[in-house]
Amino acid sequence: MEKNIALVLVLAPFFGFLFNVFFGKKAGKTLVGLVGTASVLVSFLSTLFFFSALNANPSQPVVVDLFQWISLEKFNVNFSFLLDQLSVLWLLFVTGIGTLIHLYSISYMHDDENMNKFFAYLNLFVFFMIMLVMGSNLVILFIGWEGVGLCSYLLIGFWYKNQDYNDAAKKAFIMNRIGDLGLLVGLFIVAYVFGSLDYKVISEGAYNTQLVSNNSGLIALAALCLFIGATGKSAQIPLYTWLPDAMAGPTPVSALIHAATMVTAGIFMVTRMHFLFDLAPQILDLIAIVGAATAVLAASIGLVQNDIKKVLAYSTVSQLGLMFLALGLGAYEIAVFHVITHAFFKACLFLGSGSVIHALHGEQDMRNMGGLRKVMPITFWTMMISTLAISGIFPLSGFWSKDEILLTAFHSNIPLWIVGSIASIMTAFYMFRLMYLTFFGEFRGTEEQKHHLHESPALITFPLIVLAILAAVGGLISLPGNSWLNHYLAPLFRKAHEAHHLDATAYALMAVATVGALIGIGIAYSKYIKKQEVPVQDAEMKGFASVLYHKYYVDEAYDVVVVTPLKKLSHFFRNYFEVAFSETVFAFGKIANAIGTQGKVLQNGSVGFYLLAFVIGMASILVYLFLV
Amino acid sequence: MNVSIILIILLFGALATYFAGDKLAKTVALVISLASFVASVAILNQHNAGISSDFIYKWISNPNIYLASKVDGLAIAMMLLTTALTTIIVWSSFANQFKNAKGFYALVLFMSFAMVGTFVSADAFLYYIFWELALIPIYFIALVWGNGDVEERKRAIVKFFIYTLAGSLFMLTAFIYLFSKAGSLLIDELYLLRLTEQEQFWIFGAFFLAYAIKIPIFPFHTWQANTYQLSPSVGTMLLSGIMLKMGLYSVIRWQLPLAPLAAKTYMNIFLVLSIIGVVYGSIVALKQHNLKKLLAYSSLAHVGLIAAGAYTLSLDGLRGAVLQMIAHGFVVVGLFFAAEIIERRLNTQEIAQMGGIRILDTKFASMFMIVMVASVGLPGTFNFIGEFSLLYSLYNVDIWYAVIGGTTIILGAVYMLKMFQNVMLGEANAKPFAAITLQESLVFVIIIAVLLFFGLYPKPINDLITPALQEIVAKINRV
Amino acid sequence: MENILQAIGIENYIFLSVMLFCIGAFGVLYRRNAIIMFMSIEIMLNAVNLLLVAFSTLHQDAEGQVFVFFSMAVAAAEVAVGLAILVSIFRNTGSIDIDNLKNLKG
Amino acid sequence: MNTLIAISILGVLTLIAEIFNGRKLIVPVAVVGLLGILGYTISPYNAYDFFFNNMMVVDKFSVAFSSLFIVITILLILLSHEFYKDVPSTISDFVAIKIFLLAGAVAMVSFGNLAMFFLGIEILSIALYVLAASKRLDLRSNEAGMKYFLMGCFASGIILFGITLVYGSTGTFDTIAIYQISHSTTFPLWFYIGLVMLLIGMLFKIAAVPFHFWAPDVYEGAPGLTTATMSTFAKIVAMAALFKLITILLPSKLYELDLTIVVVAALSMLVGNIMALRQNNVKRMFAFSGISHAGFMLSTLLISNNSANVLFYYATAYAVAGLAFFAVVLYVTKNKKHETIDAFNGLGKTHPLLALVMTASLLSMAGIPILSGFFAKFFLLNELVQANWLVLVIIAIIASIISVGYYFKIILAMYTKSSEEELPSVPMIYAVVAVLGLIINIGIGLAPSFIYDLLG
Repeated sequence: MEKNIALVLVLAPFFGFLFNVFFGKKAGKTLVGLVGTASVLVSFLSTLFFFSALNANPSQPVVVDLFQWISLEKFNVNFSFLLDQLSVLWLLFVTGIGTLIHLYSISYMHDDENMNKFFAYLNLFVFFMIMLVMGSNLVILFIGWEGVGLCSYLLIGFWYKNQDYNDAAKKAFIMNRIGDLGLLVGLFIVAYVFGSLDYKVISEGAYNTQLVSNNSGLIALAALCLFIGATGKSAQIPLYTWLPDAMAGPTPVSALIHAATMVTAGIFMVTRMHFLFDLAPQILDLIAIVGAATAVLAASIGLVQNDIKKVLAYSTVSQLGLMFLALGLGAYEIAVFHVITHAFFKACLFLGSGSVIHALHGEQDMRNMGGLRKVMPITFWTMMISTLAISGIFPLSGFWSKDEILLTAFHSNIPLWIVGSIASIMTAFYMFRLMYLTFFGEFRGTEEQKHHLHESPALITFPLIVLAILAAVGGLISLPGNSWLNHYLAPLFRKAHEAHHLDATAYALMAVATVGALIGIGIAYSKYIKKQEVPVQDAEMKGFASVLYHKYYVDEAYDVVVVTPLKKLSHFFRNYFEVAFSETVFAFGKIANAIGTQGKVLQNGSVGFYLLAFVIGMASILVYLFLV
Repeated sequence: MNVSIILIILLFGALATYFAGDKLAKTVALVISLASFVASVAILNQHNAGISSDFIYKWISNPNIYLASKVDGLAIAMMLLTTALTTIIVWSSFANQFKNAKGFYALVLFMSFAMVGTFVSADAFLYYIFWELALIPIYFIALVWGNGDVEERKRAIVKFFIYTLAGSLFMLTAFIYLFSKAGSLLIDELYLLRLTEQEQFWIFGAFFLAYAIKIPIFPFHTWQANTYQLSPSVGTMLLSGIMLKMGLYSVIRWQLPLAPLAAKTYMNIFLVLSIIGVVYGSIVALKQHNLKKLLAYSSLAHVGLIAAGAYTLSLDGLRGAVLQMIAHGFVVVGLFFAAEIIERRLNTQEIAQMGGIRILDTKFASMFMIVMVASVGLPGTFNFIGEFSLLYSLYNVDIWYAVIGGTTIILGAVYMLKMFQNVMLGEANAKPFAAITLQESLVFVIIIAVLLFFGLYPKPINDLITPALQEIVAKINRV
Repeated sequence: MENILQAIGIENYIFLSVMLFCIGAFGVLYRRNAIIMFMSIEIMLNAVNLLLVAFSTLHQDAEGQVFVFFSMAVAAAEVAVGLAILVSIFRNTGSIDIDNLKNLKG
Repeated sequence: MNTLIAISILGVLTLIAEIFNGRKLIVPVAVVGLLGILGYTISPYNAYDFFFNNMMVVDKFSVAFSSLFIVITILLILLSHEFYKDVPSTISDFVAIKIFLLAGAVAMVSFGNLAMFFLGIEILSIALYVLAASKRLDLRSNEAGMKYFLMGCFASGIILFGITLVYGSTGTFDTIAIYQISHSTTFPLWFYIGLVMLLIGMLFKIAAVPFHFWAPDVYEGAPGLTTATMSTFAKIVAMAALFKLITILLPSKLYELDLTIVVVAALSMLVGNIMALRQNNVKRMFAFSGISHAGFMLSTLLISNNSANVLFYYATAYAVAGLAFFAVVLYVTKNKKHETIDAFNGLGKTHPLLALVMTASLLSMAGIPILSGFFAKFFLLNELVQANWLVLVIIAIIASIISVGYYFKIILAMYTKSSEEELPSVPMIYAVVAVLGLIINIGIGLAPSFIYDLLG
């Protein structure tokens, strides 16, 4: 029974994918959208079944063992699934938000000729994401991990006629693969140390002190490698640059893949392997530092971006950084908490921005927007709620989760807290900058666009409303002092993580955070509402703003440091090494030929010379044999 | 029934194809290759039922030489690969109009015959004969039916032939030496030899020359790219899909067990060379303008990894190598077939002249895409299983081997995606691109089905090859 | 006969023959006139014949002398063929200088 | 013994046939006669007989090689029929000369006395001088004949001198007696000097380096069929005779002598193959190829087991491939002044069968398996390794690799170029000889024991 439902859970989106690939063109757009959405909904309902089962019996996670997959000398990798608290939680919001976004896409992609492909890819993505989450070992996770990367590639380059989009897709795939190599090496080390890749076996091994102390160096290395994998997928320094570019894809994709689900895979994996990371405190420190640095770096870039989706993208990177900060501090459940709230409000924001873009027929530059508040009230209000949530305004969800992270940081490391707080203030600023530029003031686009402005249809606004509600109340699942989430996740962790008590420090910090957010909002208000500023054109950008606008020139630096040398090397190999090797082989032939040519001189046709050679040959043989 | 039936089918099939005339040749060739595949499956069943398919006849009494075959799981796997791919390759060429088709298809079947023979031979002499025989047909296929400038082609193909022959002759010398020690060339008797380390070193080296050129391992690969480019696609597929595997198979079957001491002592040299090949091939592939050449260099990278796995001397490495050999066989045939399909329509191999094909034929684009992601080892495809085992075995030798060898994951994605982008994506090509035919898509469907099925369920192959490989590992570790 | 051979010594016969043989050989090497080359070859063969006879006497064995007849007959046949070829060449080129025959080379 | 007599009678009969205007019958009669003689020769296979005071010795070696020579001669005579079509008046001469050649050859492998050996070699040589110069209006043919004659006489002188020295030291021409004497008593240094001079004379006949200079020029200048005769027939006859001489006369293995042979063999292999690379004339190329094969065959002198078998197999494989090769060459270059490789252009398309035969012959000579040439090389190298001459094996391998380079020049011409001119239709007889060569070539490759075990 459980096995069958689990299979339904996994395979429903896959069948959706197959249907849309093979019959999508004939079936018509409505049916395509319906099947695509329904298949994810089925998964969501199946997840709910497991969720309730798990709530009834928290200590009994469901394991579904299918068949032996890869066999190696020391261990086998089975194709099997694990449905415990963590995976079910993840599945809930992956399939839940997935359903909403599918619904949204029905309307959003309706005019695209390849709508069936879009839904196929989206279904496939959900399928791989479920694999990633549900796998009972690291290799199944890796299937999902690479699979979602592939879908991400396909969806970013969905409009494949545009080579810039294709470049972005390629960049995403390749940067992910750099991380994947790290993950793979991490897998090998784990397999080597623990003799298995199954979570259960590894976790048991991780509590075996003998094993651990013998291999502490390797374990730290494994943790590092796994983290490298996570930096790729979850867009952390140094592999974050693909995510902003990935906004080339259709907006629902950005919402689903590049905000709510796929990019959180890194956090999922680290949480999954927390027992391993717990054994490597130095790596945890590194994670915290990288997370904090990413948070502030991305936030600072976000300050000056003019593309509405780019702002959100950098915001996502920044928020992911905060999650890693939490992970690095060992507060896994807090990171998970932030993942969930972030999924709600960021998905809402992206979908909202999609709604705006939809209304403006593809316009993404905020300098050409403005004043949309009146025309698109639902979009405006849902986005406003989410913006308040992300800025950490009481009592919306973001307030609780972000506050938890900062609180933890404050308790363990003040500089990290400061960095995190700065990132939060910046977040508040650029989010409100976004809101002001988009929805307030006068419309700055063309007359043509203005004429067509409209609120989006119900299929688009409905998911927005749902997500906005979730963004508002999502914090309830883990209120300080009485955290349902901590309680729910407790079976995962051997050492209990108690929620912070609400003491004076906590209240003080909450206050500080709120004030910080308000300061950010205030600056944005004064700049864009009071002074009615509009960001200057790209070329007029000066000073540090220009550096920020150009993302600290990181892409250019990567180009100079990695891409160009690689190209040059390839050129060099092709033009010199290949030729050299080839000529070396030919040289043997050429030498033989050259000797042959020279030899022809000896063969001069003169009998006298021939006889002379005869006599000399004979004489030398006789001399050698009888006189030497 | 013993395995000679397959050889007989293919050999007489080649003759029958020749006498069938130009019109019927391809049909006859397809029937024959299909028959050989069915026979291979029958042999497989027999093997699974525990019945031996070996044969042994005295051939030459002085010196002591047998017609002998040893059909273990490994040989059966390679035999199945050969016959299956031959069928696919013949089927894939149905749309081509070859001059003198009877000669062409006869040579294809003859080559298949020789390759099957190489895989099943248990007498070194017989093995060597088949090994060399396989070279003749491909030489003519490439030379007579090849494309590109004739002078350039001659240069490349003759180089290929002489170069590979040169390597093989050193292998022959090694066999002759072994014969002088053992008094027989039966593989089982050669396994019994106790050679000194010095002797093993030279024998290993002689084998290495032959195999490194055939596989090819860096820096012995210089014949590869040009030969692939200038051969007709059928020839390229035969070369890259099956013939390369002859070299890799021979490493596992002959080189390692016959000179285990040398293999262990000098393992690192060969690992390093193989891994350099992985990185080097990938980097060179980045800047190729010719589609088939690019695929050739990607092949260099892939087989480098396979060779590296074999040289780890571990069960994981060998198993990964065999799995990847099979997977790579299918993938590379698929890739070259995609190149062939494009060439049929656009008459070019230059990537710069392609582009925008996906808009014109999405079906083809999807299938090409699946084969491409399989070639970069996406999990869920057969290639991932092989790559995973290979890299894991490399890790067990040294983490740096795994890391550097693993760059193939990254670099492979780089050049493959770049290629795909330039070939398939972008604005529509100005030239017309006729939609892929049913016959063409069937080839892809079969290849993709194999790749996905065994990607998810490699157990049948695993169970088939593991006992044989365990035996070989035991031979390697006998000292 | 015996006494003479003993008196002179077989070594001297051998030296004489070898010298004659070498003279003949040098003649072939240095002269470019085909007729003279033929004659030089004849000197070589006759040097051998001389030696054969000497050995025949040394061993008290008639075989060697019989062999000389063979060798003379063969030499005659050879020269006959050689001269025929030479005549043919002379007809074609009007010369019997062997150095003119350098068309075939390389 | 009777073989030799029968052959001589047949030769005389052919000449007489001319008188009775039986030209048309000459070739069939000669072939049938030779077939009869072949059967007669083979029948007492295990015989070991002496005739005329040991002048002739019939043993397995002589029977096997004589049979091989007869077969080759039959094929050559078959080719003559077509080759001399333009000059029908001379056909009896040419057939008769070939039969006399055969008589000399048989004498050379079944001699029991050095006199017989000398006569045999002279019969062979003189007949070849005549054949080489037989196109008397063609200066190239004259030149070839003259060069061959001059150098051949010089070599004959050396051989004669060698025989004399052997006689001088042992007092007999009888090989058995010499063998006994050389094992029982000590004797002067002359014996060895004589033996070495004999060896050198024979090295000239098989065209081993550095006594090879005549071969390319003579092969190129001589008429096509004569070249075929010299390169296939004469070379293996001389090699067989040399082999027999060394094995029955040399009292014990001498390291220095072996080393000399190794050097000569290695040089022949290398020089022959390297020089052949840059040749544009097929006959000339084949001459150099023959030089390298002489090197290979010479190496049989170094091995102790199965050496006669190896030589016989090698000689058979080489001769068969060579004859098939020449059958095609004669056809292709029929109306051409020079036998350049261009003549083969497009043969693969116009005459696939002949091209196949040609390819098989070339691949066989290059040593590609399943063809007999591969087995020949394998057997040889195998025994060389057993005899611890690994160095020579390596050189042989390198030489083989080089050889592929020029053999492929012809294959490339046949399959990648297109012919400019129409070739006349293929004469039946050429095709028959070519196909026969191909069948034997593959046949003895598939069943090498048939030939290889003949000499026990």
